[in-house]
Amino acid sequence: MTSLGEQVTTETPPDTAAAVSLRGLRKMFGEVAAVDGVDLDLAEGEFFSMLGPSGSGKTTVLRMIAGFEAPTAGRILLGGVDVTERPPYARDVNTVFQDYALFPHMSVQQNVEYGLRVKGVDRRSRRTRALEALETVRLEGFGDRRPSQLSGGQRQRVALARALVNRPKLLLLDEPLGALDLKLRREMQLELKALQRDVGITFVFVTHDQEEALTMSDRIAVFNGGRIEQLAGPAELYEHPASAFVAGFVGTSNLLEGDVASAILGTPGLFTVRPEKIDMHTRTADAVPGSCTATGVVREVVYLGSATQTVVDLDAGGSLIVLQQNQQGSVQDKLALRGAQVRLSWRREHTVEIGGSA
Amino acid sequence: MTSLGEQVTTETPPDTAAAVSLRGLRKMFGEVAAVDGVDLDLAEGEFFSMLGPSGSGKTTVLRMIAGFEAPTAGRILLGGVDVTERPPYARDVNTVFQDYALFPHMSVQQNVEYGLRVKGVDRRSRRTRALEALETVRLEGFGDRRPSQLSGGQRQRVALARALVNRPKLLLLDEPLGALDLKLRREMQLELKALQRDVGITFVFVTHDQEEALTMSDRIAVFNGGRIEQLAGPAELYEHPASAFVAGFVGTSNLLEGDVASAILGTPGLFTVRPEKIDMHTRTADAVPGSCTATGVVREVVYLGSATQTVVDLDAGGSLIVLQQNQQGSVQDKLALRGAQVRLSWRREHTVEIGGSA
Amino acid sequence: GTSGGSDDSSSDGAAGTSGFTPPDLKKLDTLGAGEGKLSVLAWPGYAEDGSNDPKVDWVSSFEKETGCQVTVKTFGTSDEAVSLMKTGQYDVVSASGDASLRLIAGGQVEPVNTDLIPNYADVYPFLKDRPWNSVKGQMYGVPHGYGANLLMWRTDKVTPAPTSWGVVFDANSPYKGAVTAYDSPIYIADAAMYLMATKPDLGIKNPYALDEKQFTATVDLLKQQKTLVSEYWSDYLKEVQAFTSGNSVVGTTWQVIANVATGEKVPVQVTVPTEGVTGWSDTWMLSATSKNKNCGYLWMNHIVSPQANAAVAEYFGESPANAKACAQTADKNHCTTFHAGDEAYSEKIWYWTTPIEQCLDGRTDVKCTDYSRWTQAWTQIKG
Amino acid sequence: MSSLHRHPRVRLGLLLGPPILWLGVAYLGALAALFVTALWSQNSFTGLIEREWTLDSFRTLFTVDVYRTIALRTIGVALLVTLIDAVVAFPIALYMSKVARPGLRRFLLVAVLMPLWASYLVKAYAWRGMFAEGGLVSTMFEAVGLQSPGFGLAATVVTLAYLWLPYMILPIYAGLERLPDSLLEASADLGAKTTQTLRRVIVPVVVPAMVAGSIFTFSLTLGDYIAVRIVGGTNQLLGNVVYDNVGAANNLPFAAAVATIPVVVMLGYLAAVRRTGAMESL
Amino acid sequence: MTISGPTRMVLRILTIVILAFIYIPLLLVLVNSFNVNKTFAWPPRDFTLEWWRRAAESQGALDALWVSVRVGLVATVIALVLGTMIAFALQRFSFYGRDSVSLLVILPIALPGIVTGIALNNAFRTIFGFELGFGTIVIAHATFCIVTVFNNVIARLRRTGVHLEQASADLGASGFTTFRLVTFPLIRSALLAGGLLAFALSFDEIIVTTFTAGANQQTLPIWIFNNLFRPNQAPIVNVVAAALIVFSVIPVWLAQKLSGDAEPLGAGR
Ligand SMILES: Nc1ncnc2c1ncn2[C@@H]1O[C@H](COP(=O)(O)OP(=O)(O)OP(=O)(O)O)[C@@H](O)[C@H]1O
Ligand SMILES: Nc1ncnc2c1ncn2[C@@H]1O[C@H](COP(=O)(O)OP(=O)(O)OP(=O)(O)O)[C@@H](O)[C@H]1O
Ligand SMILES: [Mg+2]
Ligand SMILES: [Mg+2]
Repeated sequence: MTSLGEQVTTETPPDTAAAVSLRGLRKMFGEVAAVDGVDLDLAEGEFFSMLGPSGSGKTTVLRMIAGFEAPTAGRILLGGVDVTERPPYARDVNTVFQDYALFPHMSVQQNVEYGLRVKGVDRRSRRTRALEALETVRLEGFGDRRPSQLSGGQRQRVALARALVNRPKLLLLDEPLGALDLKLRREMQLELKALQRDVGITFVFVTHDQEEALTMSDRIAVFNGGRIEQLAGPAELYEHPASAFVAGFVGTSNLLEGDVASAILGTPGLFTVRPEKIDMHTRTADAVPGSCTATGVVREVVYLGSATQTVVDLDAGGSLIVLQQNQQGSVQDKLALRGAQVRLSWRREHTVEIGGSA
Repeated sequence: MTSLGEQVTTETPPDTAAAVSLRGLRKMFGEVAAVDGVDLDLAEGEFFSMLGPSGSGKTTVLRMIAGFEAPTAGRILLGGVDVTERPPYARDVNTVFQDYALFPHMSVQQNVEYGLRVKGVDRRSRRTRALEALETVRLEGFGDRRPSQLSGGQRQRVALARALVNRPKLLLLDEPLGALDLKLRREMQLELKALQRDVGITFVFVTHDQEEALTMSDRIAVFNGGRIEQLAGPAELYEHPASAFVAGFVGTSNLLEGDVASAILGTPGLFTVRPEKIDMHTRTADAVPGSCTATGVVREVVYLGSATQTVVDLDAGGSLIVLQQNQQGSVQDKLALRGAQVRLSWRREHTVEIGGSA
Repeated sequence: GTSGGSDDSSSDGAAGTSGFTPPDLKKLDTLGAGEGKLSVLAWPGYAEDGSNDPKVDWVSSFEKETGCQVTVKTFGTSDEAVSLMKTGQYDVVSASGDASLRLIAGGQVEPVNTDLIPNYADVYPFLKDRPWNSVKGQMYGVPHGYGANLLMWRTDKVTPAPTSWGVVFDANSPYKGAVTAYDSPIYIADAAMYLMATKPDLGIKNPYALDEKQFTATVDLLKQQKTLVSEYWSDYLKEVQAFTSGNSVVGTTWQVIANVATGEKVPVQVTVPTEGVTGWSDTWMLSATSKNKNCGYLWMNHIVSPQANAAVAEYFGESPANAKACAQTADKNHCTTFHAGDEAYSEKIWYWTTPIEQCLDGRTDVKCTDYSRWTQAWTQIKG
Repeated sequence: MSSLHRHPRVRLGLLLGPPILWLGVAYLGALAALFVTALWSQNSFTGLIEREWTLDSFRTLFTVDVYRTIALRTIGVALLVTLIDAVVAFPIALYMSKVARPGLRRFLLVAVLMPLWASYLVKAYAWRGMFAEGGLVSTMFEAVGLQSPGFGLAATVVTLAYLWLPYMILPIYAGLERLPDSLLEASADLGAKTTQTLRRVIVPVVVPAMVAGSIFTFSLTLGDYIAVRIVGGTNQLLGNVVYDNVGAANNLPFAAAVATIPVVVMLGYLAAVRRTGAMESL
Repeated sequence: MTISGPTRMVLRILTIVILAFIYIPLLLVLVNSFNVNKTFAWPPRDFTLEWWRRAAESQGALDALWVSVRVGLVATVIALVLGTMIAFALQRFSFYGRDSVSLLVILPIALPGIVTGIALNNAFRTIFGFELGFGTIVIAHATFCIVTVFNNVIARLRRTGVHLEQASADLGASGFTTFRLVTFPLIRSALLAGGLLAFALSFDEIIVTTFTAGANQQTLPIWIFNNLFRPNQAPIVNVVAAALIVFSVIPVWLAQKLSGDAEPLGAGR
């Protein structure tokens, strides 16, 4: 994982080396601003994710980079060259579409060869390269099948091979795993990540699944209403959300604000504590010094398999969610806690003021 | 949560009270046995899930209960009455379809009223009941819209209201949340669960998402190849999988078998340890007495936000995944562990022999 | 006696079209060599080149003899012929009496120099210089065949044998619902002819010259007749089928239809009723704008030659115009069956003529109803 | 091509230009020219058109009762034909799309399309044979002790309905094909018996398809003048009036005036149909 | 599955009845082609092969068939080109007047044939000064055939969407290459279905043809029309029609096969 350092870095890489640069990108659909001023620089070889709710403009940014949509304002640079006016086929970029967009009338082999074919690569070498690409995605021997004869995960890999065979500088992926079931999605996440590391191509990955973004990315841009709300590495994003929106969209948010914050933390303001940071004790236990503490009643206990999630209604008002790994103790004991009086505590440094730099 | 007790109960409820009983149910499509001998009894008011990979026969069982498909062999009893030969409209069962199957030419209100209308309920009271049902799913004021004017989550709720308004004894739901994005799916899971508790109808819920099944269900049947592989409450299923298949399908499976098992546990056989049960120490730390222990090297560290997942290659061969809640310590420290020599330990009782009764 | 209208109009041929002066067109003086091609506009069955039935062919021999390559376009009604001729694409046309005058008046056809047509000499004299093929004594074409619109009935269903058109016009006709009539505005003349005999006080002298009052009475008769009619016919297949099945048992017909029906063992008979009959007499005419006039003259000569004229007459089912044709027919009885050359029979026929504003019967004090009035009236009659 | 990429308007122009020239200029132009002649008059003897503006043709059209009668009769026949076709096409389309297995479905599709290749005239004459005395229809009627309808409007309606039937079956079939099976299951699941499902789910969903088919059946009937001559007995339709005036009387101005009736009816029908969304499912 | 057993039975019976309704007249035509009666009176007195023999010799019928086939083919090709262009314009662009264009496409089929016929006849002769002939029939037929192609292609385009074309552009294919390698193969079966219907429409058209055909071109329907008025020719018409019915199975089946996949002909409409 060569990019480990970047996970905690928020500065953008220097302009000169940028694989992609977006400058003041805007896109209007009629009166609606789908993308409302986006500036972005991606480093070579970076795994970059765009995360955000439906309609926040992620796909539109991607389509502008690929050239399917012309920006209303702003410029797009690939490797320092302005490509804003170029058609899709004149950009060294490839896309993996959410629905895969495999050509149904061609075999897997022909699909993968397509990009080379239209570029006039001779039959011999395009055959070799296509076979290589299919090997990379572990689909040797599937070349003669039709896309309709493949499972979802296999189709996804063909789409990937079809893009990779062109050895683009940049690969755009629009929710490539959205249509897969959970188990298959987890597997494909690992595969994709490994593949990116191997081939060293810059990935721009669109998703609305925060876990996916966290586990796979070097950096993540959280989109909201056509703008980037926060741009950071996964840990930074999770531990220090820049806004209530980010706190809520990335992970489970436990917000403390106004009077509740005053009562518990001593200062009014907007704070968040992640559920896994909180310890839960019986009411009578002593408060740990240097910790924040709050009392309440257990409203709900949900068994998640590897962990248990407890919702506690605070005496000071509001509620907090507590996540406890199921390492010890029986399920029954945990479920029996419902209605119990409890004391919650967490380290002061885990109270993060939203918008603050912690 | 009135059904709490059942979460840990594996005995089937007595036959007499059974909301649904399946007896030796089989369905052949040509040469293929889609459902291959299923016996099942569901209690009144139970939230029952069917979990399994694609093609394992879940939908087919559901369709036979609803009456869309005639069984090749076996009987179906609803509330003790044999309905095997009855057409769908003569069964007191309603279905929420995966694609919702809302009538495109009717308004939301008309969709919801449909069941009452065909039963000849008068205009007045069907109006009232439809409004109630829409209220239950929090869609007041949407009655005049067309299905095409709703978002995915809203459509799903209309489909639910359309089924609930008939007050069926039994509600069948075929992957109702499959098409929704993660955030919305989590919200809908909570809503569905709360709703089921309120109305007290027996739910049969099909999913291929194990987390969804674990958090929502009273009992879960894991399907594989047209048969039920295990039938149990969530905790039982997770903690004591009956087969390697179940262990792998429900949660992350850490399997120890053959020589590796002999080396670490002292006996050959097939065992599993859930990742969250494992403690990770430096190599030099003392072995805890009464624990199982194994040494190895960290191959991979993945940051998941609330937890960190570590893959350790064991010296004895094979590998184990360790899940650690991110309560303490910095992300950097954890990521820095890659390549480190570690000692893993877990309580002996958390080593579960597969197929054993723990 | 002879329902002598024809005499009147023949003697008053010029008077009948008084006030109508045709465009001043020159006829050909001398015949040159054929131009090599000829475009023919004809009734179906008048110009067969063997393409429909290899045995039916009198065009190929013409092509061989003269080197004029023939293309044939057929038309379904006289009015279609008139509109097609206006396109100027055709060199010669087989025009019935209800088309010919319009073609002459419109300048679509030119006078014909009959001296250049040797076979013209053999044409029955009573077909020459008639009001539908000549103006002021100048022939505009070559007469080629004629026939009558007879009364036909099913002998097994209609007794006694009718002798009057009354069976198809009388409101009390016992054959109500099984009467058939010809589907064309020109059929108004049949009704007028019937009124001429049965209602003399209307003063109809020529069924093609009806003033307003006479016309109204005729149209009323036809409207009343409609309640008797099972269907109007315009093609011969429909008519034979209707008589075969019995949907129609009595009505107007052509001799050829009667022949076909008899051939199919349908018990039918035809007659010329006491009131007389209408009929057609067709004339081959030459387009004024033709570029192939020599071939046109050659065609007109060929088509009234005994062999060709006999072939046409037999195939189409009418009387030939050439007296020598009767010797050439395959069926030796053909000319007898069709009363060919029988001048008395011919004189009983009121040949189709286009009704115009200037009354054809010579009256000048009233205006007569013209053909467009007849067309609109026909639509109203059928309702 | 590269410059075209940034100029969708140019591409649109290139795509739309030729067809618009063809349809918009040539076809619409021809129609416009025709209706201009309706405002001219014609010399009844020579048949030449006199280019003087006059409303005579329309005056005749509106003042003479018979034209109204014929127009109403024609519209009535067209509606009946459309109705019969919709009623007949529906069950077979339903069977093809929702009951028949794929192999049988293909076979039926071919079977339904095949009559399109048999000549119109020949089929019309075949019906003439069946409606004639002693024909199949009258034999059947007499067998049950009824008077055969013989030639007339009934025969015309049946014959035209027969001739245009494939044009109704195809869109309905396509419409049903698009109707997901799950909707039928949902209906049964909610307690609807088959007839209720038919009435409340299938019929409403196929109505736009029926309307699309009706554009064919309705307009083809409005313009027909041949079938009615073959089996219609003494009846005539608007098409006959137009044909008689242009073909027989050679009176183009009046024919054009009469032709405005079906055109106005059809445009009105299309305007009404637009709202049903049938244009989409044509 | 949800259509109940009795309903299926009713539907099956109705389908059989409707098929009988469709095929009895055609069967009658077939039988009549052997009927000795020259006006095919029913019931047949006797049977003969005479009409088939005469039809085989009928050069006119063959010529007319050939004219019809040529007209149908050329008109279909024009309709394919123009219909596809309009379908693309309407499906891939949004512009002012889109609705009017779609109305314009169906107008020639929606307006009664006799109106289209006399309008074109009038325009050809008086406005354009064309001589009526092969070309004018083709123009007229293509005009009302456009709609069938248009319907099929636009339905297909609606279903396939633009993603595949974008994928192609993304992989470096220019507009024309994309059309050749991706778009055309995808709409091919829709073109086939639309083209077949267009051809059938043209092949049996008589009303518009009557007004737009010149002296020297007889399409088969016109030939049939004319021959119904000739003594001794009417039975041959039955033969021609019967032969058409029998031989039309070939192109229809062939097209079904060629259109490949599960997409049945006409379903695109
Ligand atoms: N072609 C278009 N015409 C009009 N509006 C559009 C178009 N494409 C996108 N939009 C609008 O622009 C906004 C951004 O859309 P976009 O597809 O980029 O969102 P997204 O973040 O990709 O959402 P999702 O997660 O649902 O894919 C939305 O409000 C959408 O409705
Ligand atoms: N109508 C049918 N005809 C033939 N085979 C069928 C049919 N329906 C289902 N099958 C087969 O039966 C098996 C079980 O299918 P089923 O739809 O019940 O699976 P499932 O568990 O619901 O899968 P998924 O999660 O993909 O929905 C599969 O192998 C499937 O291919
Ligand atoms: Mg998107
Ligand atoms: Mg399923």
